[in-house]
Amino acid sequence: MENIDTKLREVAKRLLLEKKVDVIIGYEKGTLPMTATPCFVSTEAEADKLVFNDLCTQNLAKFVHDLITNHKNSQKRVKPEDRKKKIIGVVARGCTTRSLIIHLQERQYGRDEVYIIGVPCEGYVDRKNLAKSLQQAEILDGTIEGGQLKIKTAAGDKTVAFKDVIAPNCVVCRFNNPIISDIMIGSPAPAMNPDNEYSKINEFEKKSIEERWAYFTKEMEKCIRCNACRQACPSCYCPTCFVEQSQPQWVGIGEDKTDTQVFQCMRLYHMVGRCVDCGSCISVCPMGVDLRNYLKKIDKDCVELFGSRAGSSMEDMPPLGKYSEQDKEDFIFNP
Amino acid sequence: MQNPYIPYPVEVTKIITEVDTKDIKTFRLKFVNPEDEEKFKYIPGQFGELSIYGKGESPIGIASSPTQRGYIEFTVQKAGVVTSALHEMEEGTLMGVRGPMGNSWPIKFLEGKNIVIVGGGFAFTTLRSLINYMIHENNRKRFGKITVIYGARNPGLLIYKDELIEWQKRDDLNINVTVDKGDATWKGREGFVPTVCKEVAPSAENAVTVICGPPIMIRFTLPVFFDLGFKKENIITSLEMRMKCGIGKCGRCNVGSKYVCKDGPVFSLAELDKLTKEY
Amino acid sequence: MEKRLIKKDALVGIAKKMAEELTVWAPVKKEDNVLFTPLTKDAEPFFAYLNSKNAPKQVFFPHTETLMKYTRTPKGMVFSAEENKAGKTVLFGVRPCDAHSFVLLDMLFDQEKYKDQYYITKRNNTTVITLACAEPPYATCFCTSVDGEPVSADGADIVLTDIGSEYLAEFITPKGEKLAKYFGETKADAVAETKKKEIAEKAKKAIKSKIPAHEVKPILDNNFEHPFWATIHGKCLACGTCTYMCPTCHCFDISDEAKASDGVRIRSWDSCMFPLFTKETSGHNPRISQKERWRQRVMHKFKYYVDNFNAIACVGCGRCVMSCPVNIDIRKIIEDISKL
Amino acid sequence: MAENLAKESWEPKIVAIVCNWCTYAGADLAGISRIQYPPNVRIIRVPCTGRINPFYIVKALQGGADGVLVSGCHPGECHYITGNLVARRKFATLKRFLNYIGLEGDRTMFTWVSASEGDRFAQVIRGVTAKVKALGPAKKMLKKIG
Repeated sequence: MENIDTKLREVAKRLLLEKKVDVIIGYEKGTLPMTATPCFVSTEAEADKLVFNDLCTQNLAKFVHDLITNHKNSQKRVKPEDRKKKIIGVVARGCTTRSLIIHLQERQYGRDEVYIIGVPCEGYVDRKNLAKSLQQAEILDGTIEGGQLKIKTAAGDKTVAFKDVIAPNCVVCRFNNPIISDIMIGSPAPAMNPDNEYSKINEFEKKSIEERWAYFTKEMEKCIRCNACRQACPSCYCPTCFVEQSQPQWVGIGEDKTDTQVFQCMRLYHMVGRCVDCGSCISVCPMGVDLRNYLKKIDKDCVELFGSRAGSSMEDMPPLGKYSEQDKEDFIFNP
Repeated sequence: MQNPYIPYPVEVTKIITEVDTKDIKTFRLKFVNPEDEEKFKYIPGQFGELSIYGKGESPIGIASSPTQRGYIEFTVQKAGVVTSALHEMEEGTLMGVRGPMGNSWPIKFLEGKNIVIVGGGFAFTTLRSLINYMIHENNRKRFGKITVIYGARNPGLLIYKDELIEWQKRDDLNINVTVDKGDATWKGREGFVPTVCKEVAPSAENAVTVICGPPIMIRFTLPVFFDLGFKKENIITSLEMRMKCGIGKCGRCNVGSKYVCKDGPVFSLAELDKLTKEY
Repeated sequence: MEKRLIKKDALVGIAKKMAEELTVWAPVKKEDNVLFTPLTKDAEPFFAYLNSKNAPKQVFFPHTETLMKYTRTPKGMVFSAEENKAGKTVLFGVRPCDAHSFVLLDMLFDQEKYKDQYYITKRNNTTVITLACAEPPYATCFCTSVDGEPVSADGADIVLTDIGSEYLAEFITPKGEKLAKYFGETKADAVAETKKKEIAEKAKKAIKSKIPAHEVKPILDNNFEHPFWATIHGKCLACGTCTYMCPTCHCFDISDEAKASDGVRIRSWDSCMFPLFTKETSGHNPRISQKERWRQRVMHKFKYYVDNFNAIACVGCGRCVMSCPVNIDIRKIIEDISKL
Repeated sequence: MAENLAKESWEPKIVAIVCNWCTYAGADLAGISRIQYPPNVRIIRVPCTGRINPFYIVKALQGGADGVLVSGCHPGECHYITGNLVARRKFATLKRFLNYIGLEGDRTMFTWVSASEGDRFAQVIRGVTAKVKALGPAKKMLKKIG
C-alpha cells in the first residue's frame, strides 16, 4: 500500500487551519508493537501523529456518532441562537463510509456535520490471524513492506505475507474505496475479490441443523458478555440497548448460556441491512467469538431477498425500513 | 456467622399511604422469626435493603425508631422496579429485608446538644426516626432543645401527618412545618425551607444541625446556617448513591475511598469537604 | 518447608492424577485461547503457556453466582439460602501475578465486619499451585512495579519453579503440604535452591516494562479535578473487556431472575466502564461520562485501594493492555500521571 | 416405560402473536362458529404484525414456548395499510436466521389469517400444533432457573 501518511497530515492540518473541521478522527501508532489505534486530532501539531496503514482496524464511524451525539446533548441546555455546530472530520475507508451512509440514512446527523477524508484501503491485518500464524508468540517489533510483515517475536524473527493474515472480511470486500467523501487521499485501491464472499455461508447452510446449533452454542459459550462487540459497532448506537432495559428486563445479565445466546442472536439480527462487514466487532472480541459467520449470513439474505447491501449508496434506503409488494413470501405457512 | 447477603424474612403488616399523589407509602414490617428482630438492631440514620424476590433489592432508610418495638418501618417512593413492585403489595405479603446497613446519625455526638432538624419532602424519613428516638421518654433528657423545620411542596405532600400533629402538641419540641404553597385548607406556614430557617433562626450555641432533603434545598439552606454561626463539623447530612450489596464490596457507591453504604451514608459537612465531589 | 524436585514432563501427569480425586482448574488450550478450566477426562492441561486469557479469579469469584433461591407460596415468596458448597479444589499452574491477585481480593471479601461467605468458602477449599515465571511471559508484564515478582510465593500454597532440568516444588503452607503426596519423593537439595534464587533474580531483571505505580499515589490524592482526566477516555468504547480480564477487578451486580414459581438471586460481574454502573433510579448519574469512569478505574486501583487496604489493586499481568480493543494503555496513563 | 408415557402425554405450548384486526377477529370467528382446534395456543394480541419486535419471538422460545406463530392480515389488507408488508421483510430474514443458527424452522411460523377466515384459523392452529408436536419439546434455547 502506498504511504499516504504525509499527505493525510497535510490535509488534516489544512482542514484544521481553515476551520473546516473541529476535530479529526483518525489513527495513530499504538503503544503495542504493530498496532494502530483511533485518535482525535484537534490541533495542527497533533496532526503529525496521524497514520493510515494496514494495521488500522477499527471502524471510526462509531466515534463520529459518539462525538456528534455528545455534542448535541451538551447543546441541549444552550439557547437555540447560541448553539454551536461541530464538524467532525473522519479518516474513512470504504467500510467506514458505508457506516456513515447508514447513519445519514437513519438521520443520526446531517451530511454537513461530517467531513469525510477518504482513504483507499487494501485490507487490514487480522490480529488474531497474525497471532495464529506466529503460534501466539508475542510480537516485539515489526514492519510492513511490499506485502510482507517482518516481525520480531519472542520466539525469533518471522516473515509473514500480508495476504495470509489479512482479515477475512477485507479479502472479499466490495467497497474498499470510499463511497462518499469530501476529499480523497491517494489513488483508488485495486478491487478486492468478492466473488466467493458467501462460500463459507453456503457451506455452513448445508450442515445439518444439529451441527449448526452445536456450532452456535460452542461459539456463544466463549462470550463473556463484556459488550465489546456492541460498543465497537458503528450501527449499534441505541441510547439504551435492549440488554440494559430493566422494565421489562429482556435479557438476564448473568452468564446463563441461553441469555448469551439470546443476546447475541438479537444483536446479530439487529444488523439486518446494517452490517457493513467492517470486522470491528470481531477484532475487538477478547474471546474470539466467530460472529462473522452470522453477520455474513444476514448480509447474504439481504442481497438475496431484497437486493440490498448495507450502506452501499445514499439512495438505497435500509431494507427493513421499506417494503415491496413483490417481496417473496415462500416462508408463509399454509396448512 | 450471618451471611450478609441473605435477607431476614418479614411480613408486611401495615401499609400507610402518606401523600395525596399516592406514590409514597409507609410499610410496616414484622419479622417472621422473632429472634431476627434482635439481630436487626439499628440506630436512626441507618438503612436496610428491601428485598422483593423476583424483582431485586432497593436500599431504603429506616423510618421507624428503635424505640418502637415489634416492627420496622420504611417509607418508600415509587420509582424503579423494586419500589413499584413494593407499592403493589398487599398487607400480609412476605418479603425480605437486609441490614441494618451504614453508619447512623451520630447519637453520641448529638447528646447534650441542642438539635436542629431540617428536612425537605420525602427525605424526612430517617429524620423522623431520629426525632422519635430522641423524644422517647428514656432518651429525651439526653438531648437539649429540639427544633424541627420540615417542608414539602404542598400540604398533600407532607408525610407522617398524624405524627406531626402529635409532635406539635408536645412542649419539649419546637416544630415548624412549612409548605412551598398552601391550599384552601392549609392554616400553617408557607415558604421555602431556607426562608423558614432564617425566621426560626436557631442559635448555634452548643447546637448541631441534621439536614436531609433534595440537593437544591440543601444548597440554599446551608448558607443560612453558616450565617447563624454553625460550623461545618456541626452540620450533618446523609448521602445517596446507587447501591447493590450494601456492604462495601460491589464497588459502585464510593465517593473517593469511602463507601456510602459502609462508611456513610451520614457525613458531616467537614467530612464531605475532604471527600471528592462525585455524588 | 518441604521441597521436592519433579521431572519436567511429570507436571501434566500430576495434574491429571489430582483431577481424579479433586476438582482441578488448570490452563487448557481452547482453540486460540488458553483458559483456566476445570480438568475433565478429555481436557489436556497446557503448562507451556504464557498466561491464560482469562484471569483465574473466576474460581473464587465466578462471572455468575447464585446467592439464594426462592419459591412462591400463597403468601408471597419465601427464600432458601443457597448452600455454600465448594468441594476440595486445586488451582494448578497460576502465574505469580494472578496468585498475588488473590491476596488483594482477600482484603476486600474477607473483612472483619462483612465476610463474603461465597468467596471465602471457595478460597478456603482451594489450594493454589503457582507456576513461577522463570522467564517473563510478555514484554507487557510489569509485576515488579506493583509489588510482585516473576518468581514469588505470594498467595500460593505450592510454588513450582522451572530450574532448567526439573521443577522445584516448594510447599509454602500446610494446605500445600497436604498435596505433597502427588509430587513424588525426590527431595530438593541446596543446589536446586541456589539455582532457583538465580533464576528468580534473572527473571526479575528481565521485566523491562516499568510503571511508577507507587509514585502516583500522592499525585492522585490531590488531582481529582485535573484536566488530565479528560484526555484518556476519548477512544474508550465503554466495553468491559479490561475489567472482565483483570484479575483484581471485583465489582458486581446483584439481580433476581424468576420464572413461574421459582427464582434465584444472582450476582454477576459488573464493570465501572458501563454507563449504567452508577446510574440511579432518579436518572442522576454521579459518573456521567467515560471521563469519570476512567478516573474511577485508575483511582480505585492506585489510590482508593491503597487508602483502604494499603495495597495497589493491580498485579501487572498486562491483560488489560493486551486486550483493550482501542489500545488504552494503563502503563502510559500511570506514566503520564506521574509527570503531572 | 414411564418416559414413553410422559412423551405421549406431552402437549406443546405454542405462543400465537396475532394482529388485532384480522387474525384475532378470525380466531373470534372460529370460536363463535364453534370450530374445534387444539387448545395448545396462547394468544397474544398486538395492534399489528408490524408492531412485533422479533425479540418477542426469540424471548418466547427462551421462556418455554415450543413454537411461536405469528399471524396478521393478508398483504394488502393491513389496517395500517403497510404494517404487515414491512413486517414481512423482518419475518423473512428472522426465519432464515433462526434456522441458520440451528433452531428448527418449524418452531417459528408466519401466516396470514383474515377476519373472515375462522376456518383457516382453526386449520392453521391444527397445522402448527401438528408440526410442533412432530418436533417434540423445545430444549435448545430454553432457560432454566436455579
